[in-house]
Amino acid sequence: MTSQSNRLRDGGLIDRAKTVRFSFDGETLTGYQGDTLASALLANGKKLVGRSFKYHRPRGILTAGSEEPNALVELRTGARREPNTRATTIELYDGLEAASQNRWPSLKFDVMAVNQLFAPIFGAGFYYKTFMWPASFWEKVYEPAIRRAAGLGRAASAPDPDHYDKAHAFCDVLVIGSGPAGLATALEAARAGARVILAEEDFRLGGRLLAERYEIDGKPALDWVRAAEEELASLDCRILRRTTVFGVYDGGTYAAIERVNDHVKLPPAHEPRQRLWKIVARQAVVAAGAIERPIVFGDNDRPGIMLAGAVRTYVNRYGVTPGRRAVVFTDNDDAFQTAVDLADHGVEVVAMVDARAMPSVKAKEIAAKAKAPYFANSVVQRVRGRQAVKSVDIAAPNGEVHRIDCDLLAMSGGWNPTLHLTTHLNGKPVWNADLSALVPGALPPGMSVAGASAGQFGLAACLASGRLAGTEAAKACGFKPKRHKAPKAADESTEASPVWQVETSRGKAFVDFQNDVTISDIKLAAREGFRVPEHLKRYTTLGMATDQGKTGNLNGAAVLANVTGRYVGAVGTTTFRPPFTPVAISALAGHHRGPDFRPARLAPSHKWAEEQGAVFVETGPWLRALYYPRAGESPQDSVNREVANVRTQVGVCDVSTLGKIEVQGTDAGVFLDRVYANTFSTLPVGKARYGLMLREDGFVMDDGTTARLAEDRYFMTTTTANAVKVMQHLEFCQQVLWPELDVQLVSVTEQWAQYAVAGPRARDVLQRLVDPGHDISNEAFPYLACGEINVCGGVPARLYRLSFSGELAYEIGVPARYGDALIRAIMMEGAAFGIQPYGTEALGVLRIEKGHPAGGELNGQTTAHDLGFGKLLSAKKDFIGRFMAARPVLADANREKFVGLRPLDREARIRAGAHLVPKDAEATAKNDQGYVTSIAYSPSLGHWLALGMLARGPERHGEVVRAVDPLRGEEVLAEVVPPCFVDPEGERLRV
Amino acid sequence: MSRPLASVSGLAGLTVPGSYGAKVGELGVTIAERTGLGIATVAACKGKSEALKAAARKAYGVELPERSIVASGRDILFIGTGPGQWLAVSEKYANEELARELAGRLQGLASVADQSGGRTVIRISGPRARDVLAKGLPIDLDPRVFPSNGAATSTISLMGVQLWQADDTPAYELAIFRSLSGSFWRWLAASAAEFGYEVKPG
Amino acid sequence: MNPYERRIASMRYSLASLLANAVTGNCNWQPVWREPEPKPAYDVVIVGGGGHGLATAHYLAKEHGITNVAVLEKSYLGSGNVGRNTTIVRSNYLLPGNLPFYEWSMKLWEGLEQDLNYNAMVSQRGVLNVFHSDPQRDAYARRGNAMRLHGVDAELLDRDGVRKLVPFVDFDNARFPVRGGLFQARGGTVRHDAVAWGYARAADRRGVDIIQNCEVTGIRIENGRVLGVETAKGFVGANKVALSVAGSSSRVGALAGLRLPIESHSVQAFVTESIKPLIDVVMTFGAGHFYVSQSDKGGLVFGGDIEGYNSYAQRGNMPVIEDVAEGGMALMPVIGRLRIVRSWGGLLDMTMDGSPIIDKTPVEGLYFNGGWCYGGFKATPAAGWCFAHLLARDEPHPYAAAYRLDRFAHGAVIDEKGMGAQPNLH
Amino acid sequence: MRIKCPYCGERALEEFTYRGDATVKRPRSLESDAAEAWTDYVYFRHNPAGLHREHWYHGAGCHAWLTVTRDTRTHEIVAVEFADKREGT
Repeated sequence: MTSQSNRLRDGGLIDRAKTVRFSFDGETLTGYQGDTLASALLANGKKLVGRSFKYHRPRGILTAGSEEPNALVELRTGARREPNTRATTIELYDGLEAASQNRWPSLKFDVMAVNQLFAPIFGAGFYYKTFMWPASFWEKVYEPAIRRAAGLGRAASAPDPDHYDKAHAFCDVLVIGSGPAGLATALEAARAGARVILAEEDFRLGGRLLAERYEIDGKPALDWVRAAEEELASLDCRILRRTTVFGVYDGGTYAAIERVNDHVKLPPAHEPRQRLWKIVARQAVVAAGAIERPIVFGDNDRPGIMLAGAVRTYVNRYGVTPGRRAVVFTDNDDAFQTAVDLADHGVEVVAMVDARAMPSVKAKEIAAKAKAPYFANSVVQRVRGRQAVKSVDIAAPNGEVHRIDCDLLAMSGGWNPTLHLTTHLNGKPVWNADLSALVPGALPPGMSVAGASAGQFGLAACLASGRLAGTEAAKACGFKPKRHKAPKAADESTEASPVWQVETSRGKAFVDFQNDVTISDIKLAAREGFRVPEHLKRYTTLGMATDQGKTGNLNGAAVLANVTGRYVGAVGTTTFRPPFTPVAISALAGHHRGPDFRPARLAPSHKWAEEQGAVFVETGPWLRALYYPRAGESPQDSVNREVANVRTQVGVCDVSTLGKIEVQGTDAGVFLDRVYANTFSTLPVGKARYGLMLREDGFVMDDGTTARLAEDRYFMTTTTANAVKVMQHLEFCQQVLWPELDVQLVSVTEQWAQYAVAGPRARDVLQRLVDPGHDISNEAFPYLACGEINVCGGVPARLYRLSFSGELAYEIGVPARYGDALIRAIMMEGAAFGIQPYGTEALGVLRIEKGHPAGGELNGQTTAHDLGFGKLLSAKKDFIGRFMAARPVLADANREKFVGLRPLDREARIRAGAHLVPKDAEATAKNDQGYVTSIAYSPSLGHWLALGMLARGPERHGEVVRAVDPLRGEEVLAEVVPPCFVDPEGERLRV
Repeated sequence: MSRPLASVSGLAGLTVPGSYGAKVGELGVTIAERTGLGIATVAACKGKSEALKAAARKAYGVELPERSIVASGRDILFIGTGPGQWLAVSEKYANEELARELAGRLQGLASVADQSGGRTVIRISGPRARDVLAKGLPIDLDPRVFPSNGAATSTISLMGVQLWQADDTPAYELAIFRSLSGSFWRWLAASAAEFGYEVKPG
Repeated sequence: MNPYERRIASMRYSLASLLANAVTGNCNWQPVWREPEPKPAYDVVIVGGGGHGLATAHYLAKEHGITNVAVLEKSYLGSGNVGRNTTIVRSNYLLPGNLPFYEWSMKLWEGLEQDLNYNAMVSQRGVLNVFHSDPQRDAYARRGNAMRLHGVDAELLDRDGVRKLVPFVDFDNARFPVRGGLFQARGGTVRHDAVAWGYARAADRRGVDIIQNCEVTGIRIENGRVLGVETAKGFVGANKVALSVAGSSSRVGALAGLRLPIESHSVQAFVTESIKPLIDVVMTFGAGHFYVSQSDKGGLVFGGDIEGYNSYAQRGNMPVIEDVAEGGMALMPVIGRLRIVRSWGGLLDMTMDGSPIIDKTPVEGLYFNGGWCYGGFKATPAAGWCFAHLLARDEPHPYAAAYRLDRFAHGAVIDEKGMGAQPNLH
Repeated sequence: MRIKCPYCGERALEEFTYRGDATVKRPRSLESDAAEAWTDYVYFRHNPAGLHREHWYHGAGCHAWLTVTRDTRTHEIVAVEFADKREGT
């Protein structure tokens, strides 16, 4: 085990009493509670952490935050493996396992690093220019090789075993970021009485204050942070730590991920791993800080080269030094603080390189304080050392080159405000020449920006802008903030004059580290005409890596500007889009996966059917019994038996899933006349009628039966599939088209458990269930009668004499709470008559034998004429779809129309989805005359039969056509017949 | 003739009394099914709103609400569910009785439909009740926004729900489609587990 | 052509040219396209420098010898949907109005790179649509058989067949278990940006002027005949004006007084971090809205339903994002811990029947190509081909003969999904 | 997006279903000369980039059909009203 050789003797916000064991590439190491994986690796002297995407260059740790492009690891193992996880954001926990990725056989020796040698060929967009011959080689040879080489980590090996949940939150003011600006904002808003949510990406509040040695009110800034945290806890402020607001959406909706249990080995029982917050905020203040820019120079990607601010974070927050001999390379004053902080911790600062032509006074002062040699108007031209920095060549203005040994190079090219969230609703950042950075432009409604995100880089400025933002946000929510004492702090010097890139540098100069985009790539792209940032990005992949260009985009724009003779602001950058940092798919799905992907609606008889061993099928949102197999039966046996039993004795089927709508009111009849193609106002009370509903474009929408229970009260049924759609349509008609009608609609789908009791003995069964006094004889209760009755000793019920099967049949409804008991009662009373339950498969066979159109035929592409329902189209009234149904193409006699199909060979089986061609014609598109919609084996007839749509079908009864099914290599000759195979006269349902 | 039919809850077999989920500190929420309630929808007839309100005032001493709140009448709660529409809930007029009662009193003024068999009503109460509901309900239940007689029709985890606040403990009652009882229960159990929950007999 | 132009035109891409340039420090590569100023007038002005507009220009020049053509692009070329889609190409359509067209597109994809001398990475990795029920299987069988009758490849797979292609799919624990799939082996993906660039380069080499940052602000019409377009760079005369601006068809069409059977809708797409090869085909989920493939770079590229409301905002909201993630997790829970790095939005012309329009307009000399719904990218080559044909010959190409504007009046709609005149349901 | 339902208050997008342009009017005539009006009603839309009056259905809430005026470029909603003027509203 390596000791923590680079851990400083003291300091840092880590708990040195709590040692944490972890492993990296199989090696066991230790760190402390409060470390990140990155700080712990640095503490252990581990500089080489990963390999880059294209050239497999050795890479270390560049940053100390979520913008990290290089230090990506595979965290955890097996089903919990998380590829491409940024070491800089992983909180160290006991037992953590991490592995480097995109290398073989080892991190230190990676064969694919040979790619670097071919860099002149592998320039930007090289693949667009080759790999074209022979054409088939792309899929077979080139692409697989490219794919294997590309990609970074590996996906998990099994389904994600963790639990995720979602939560909604509402607040007056959402504060994003808990640095000085964010805390000041939250304090002011909460003090004013606003409901505040403070979201912080880190596991500690404080932001940049955690990494610096600032003072507020004359005391260490962290004292102020602690006090602020305590005060906020006493106010109406919900603090969400480990929570990244990653997206801004319309209406003041903000999406955030809370990493509830990513800092432990396994989430505790009952707890989610992560939680997706959907926050609705009246006001939001983005106080997300700023991201430091690297400088673009030769081999600027070597492990040991780090952003200057990140070095301070490791030194001050984690008590770790990333090196022992440090060089600072900067174009601004801020980075010199790194030299001071290092020097104060006993780290030797061997050079301070200031790229500015006009160095500031401040810089010189600091250099003197840090006792470091100061190189004014100089640049780092070259870095030596492959897997770690060994020395740098510093080019002075007089042309002299100083080679200085070092193991750490802290660089800073200035800071970019973290303004990503301000652009998610299409806001465009604007160039600020004073800051040499993009700052937020037009903001979404309700959003403001504070602190470094707004380009306020000094501490005092951050605090002031936070206070203002908090006050203004509270005011916007109607609160009246009082004045509070302002915290006192100094503004450190942030003077900067960006150099962007070192012109004289040698070696590859990286702009986008992760995707290996260099200055040469950008130059090549520009030479080839890709001069718009979007083109540049798409051609070179600049900014397309996991960090989405957080450290590289603006540098890329600067290089492009340089090449094309423009200034950076004129070039601009590509659009930032959600998410701000990568978000796990599991977290966005939450509860809705596996069996909970969608809720399942269970019919009232479900439990009973389970007890009978029913096999269930997903029917839209419902689970329905498909068939009820008996021991030793095949599914087909079971269905055959169920069908035969209905035809010869009696069966029962749960039809509760049909949509059921009560249509009430004095105009209910008129209303139905307008929504149905046929007429309902003339339907007598106590009768039901088949109804056909069209869409306004004239095609069939849905069908069902509607019963008139009273003068002003109808009971409509819809197909299971269309129940919701029909209700919505009816309410549109009621509220928007004909608000003058007195009609009330209410869905009662859930209220009624409804069973079809069908077969010659159906009446015998029902007779034993209905209460005395109800005459259900054929005379008193004929086909299509309906009525409100009582069953089983006073249970209110509705009885409808309807038949989908073509047999003597009833549908009986009771309040759903009695549904379970009623199916049991029906089975018990029906036992004497041979009753058996039948499922949706038998239901389908029965209806196909009778030629009733259903889902396969009501496919949204058929018209009433197509289905043989032309007679139903009333000519006496307007109704939805009437006019458009009369258009020439819809009424064309040559259209495909509804037919039955009977195989000539009685053993043959027609397949649903087969197409119909004339008997002797070739099976080609030209001869395609229709298709098979539904098929069934008819136990009643002893052979397969089918329904289909055939051009001019009804004129062709008796003709033989071919049902071709090239997909399954089958062809069946079939006779075209009317679409009703059993009891075409309908005698059996009227007995 | 058959034996009388037994009423079976949509949650049958699921609501087993006991304590579940995390055991940390105080109990998060208490969950109980409410059975035997009369539930009916009431929709005003065209042009009869005022007459209907007068009739409700007379019959039940209640001002039918014109927004989504609960109004307590004599033995019946009227919950505003939409313009001219209410959900009526009653213990006294149990099950199908309520619709009969209302249809009788409001004849010609409102359309009444029995829903007592088709809804499962669950009471969720306790200190973490809002936190549990927040995992599914896209509505702010904070007392500053949501009145103590507040009600809402919305969705939880892709399932329709009618919710009203029952008291300030706080306790909320939720009516869901009976067919979705099982799926709703799976969501509720998963969401409440983090806080610890107790299932009480209905 | 001046010498500079000739040098560009002679630049052929090959391994040899790549090596030769590598040796000379890659300093001799020439711009992929010129940046000309508009001429006063052209035979044809194409409005819209997206995939379709550039393909139209290419085929006008190559197939019909019409090279006095300008493509006017409001922003940078390829800035519309050609650079914002999920890169899927396929011809697994159902209806006779669509099938020959999309199959022709597939054939053009298959020869695209050799035609353009540009590697757009046409990758025929296969497109798999899984189904979850018998009715869904029957609908796919109807579709697959229609494809076969049109000479298009299609296979109906059972569960085991699906398992062989995508073993990581959730077969055991799903709310809607996978029961099989319809597979088109010739379908796949194409590097979307490269399509725009390849067509632009090819059209440019034949003399077409591609003019970026040149928004069309007006369409000049006299006596019912188009005369040209007003642009950010002045008036440009034209014998024929071709609108190819799907996503903004209504907006641009309105400049000529057109009212269209089209709504603009936003659709979101997503990409994850790069990972080692996981998914080798393009796959769609049949019980929700989710389609996915893995890019050559290693990211899973996926998308779902449109947002559902008229929008020109090119972005979306949380409900669709959650819906898409739920679909992904339901289909293949092994991707749960992968992270989305970017989401973006595109604008779709959603027509009233879900199928496109390539037709003349009531204005003489004004031609329209739009209404592509979800199908615009995969249609790029054929749309360019057929639109060029219409422009050159003034009669519809047989493959696009059904894409008429008057089909709505007559009822000859091409409604693959049977959803009727409700754009957000197609 | 959040829509302020006149009955339920401000609610999340997922509670609503979109239908489309609310300015089209269903023709009354069934005569053949109304063909163009019907085609226009069923199929043709202005589809403006800017303010759009459109129908939304609060299906997961009060079941009211709403007329929403919304900017299709920014999704900003400037007005919401009941699609009908029923009493009690």
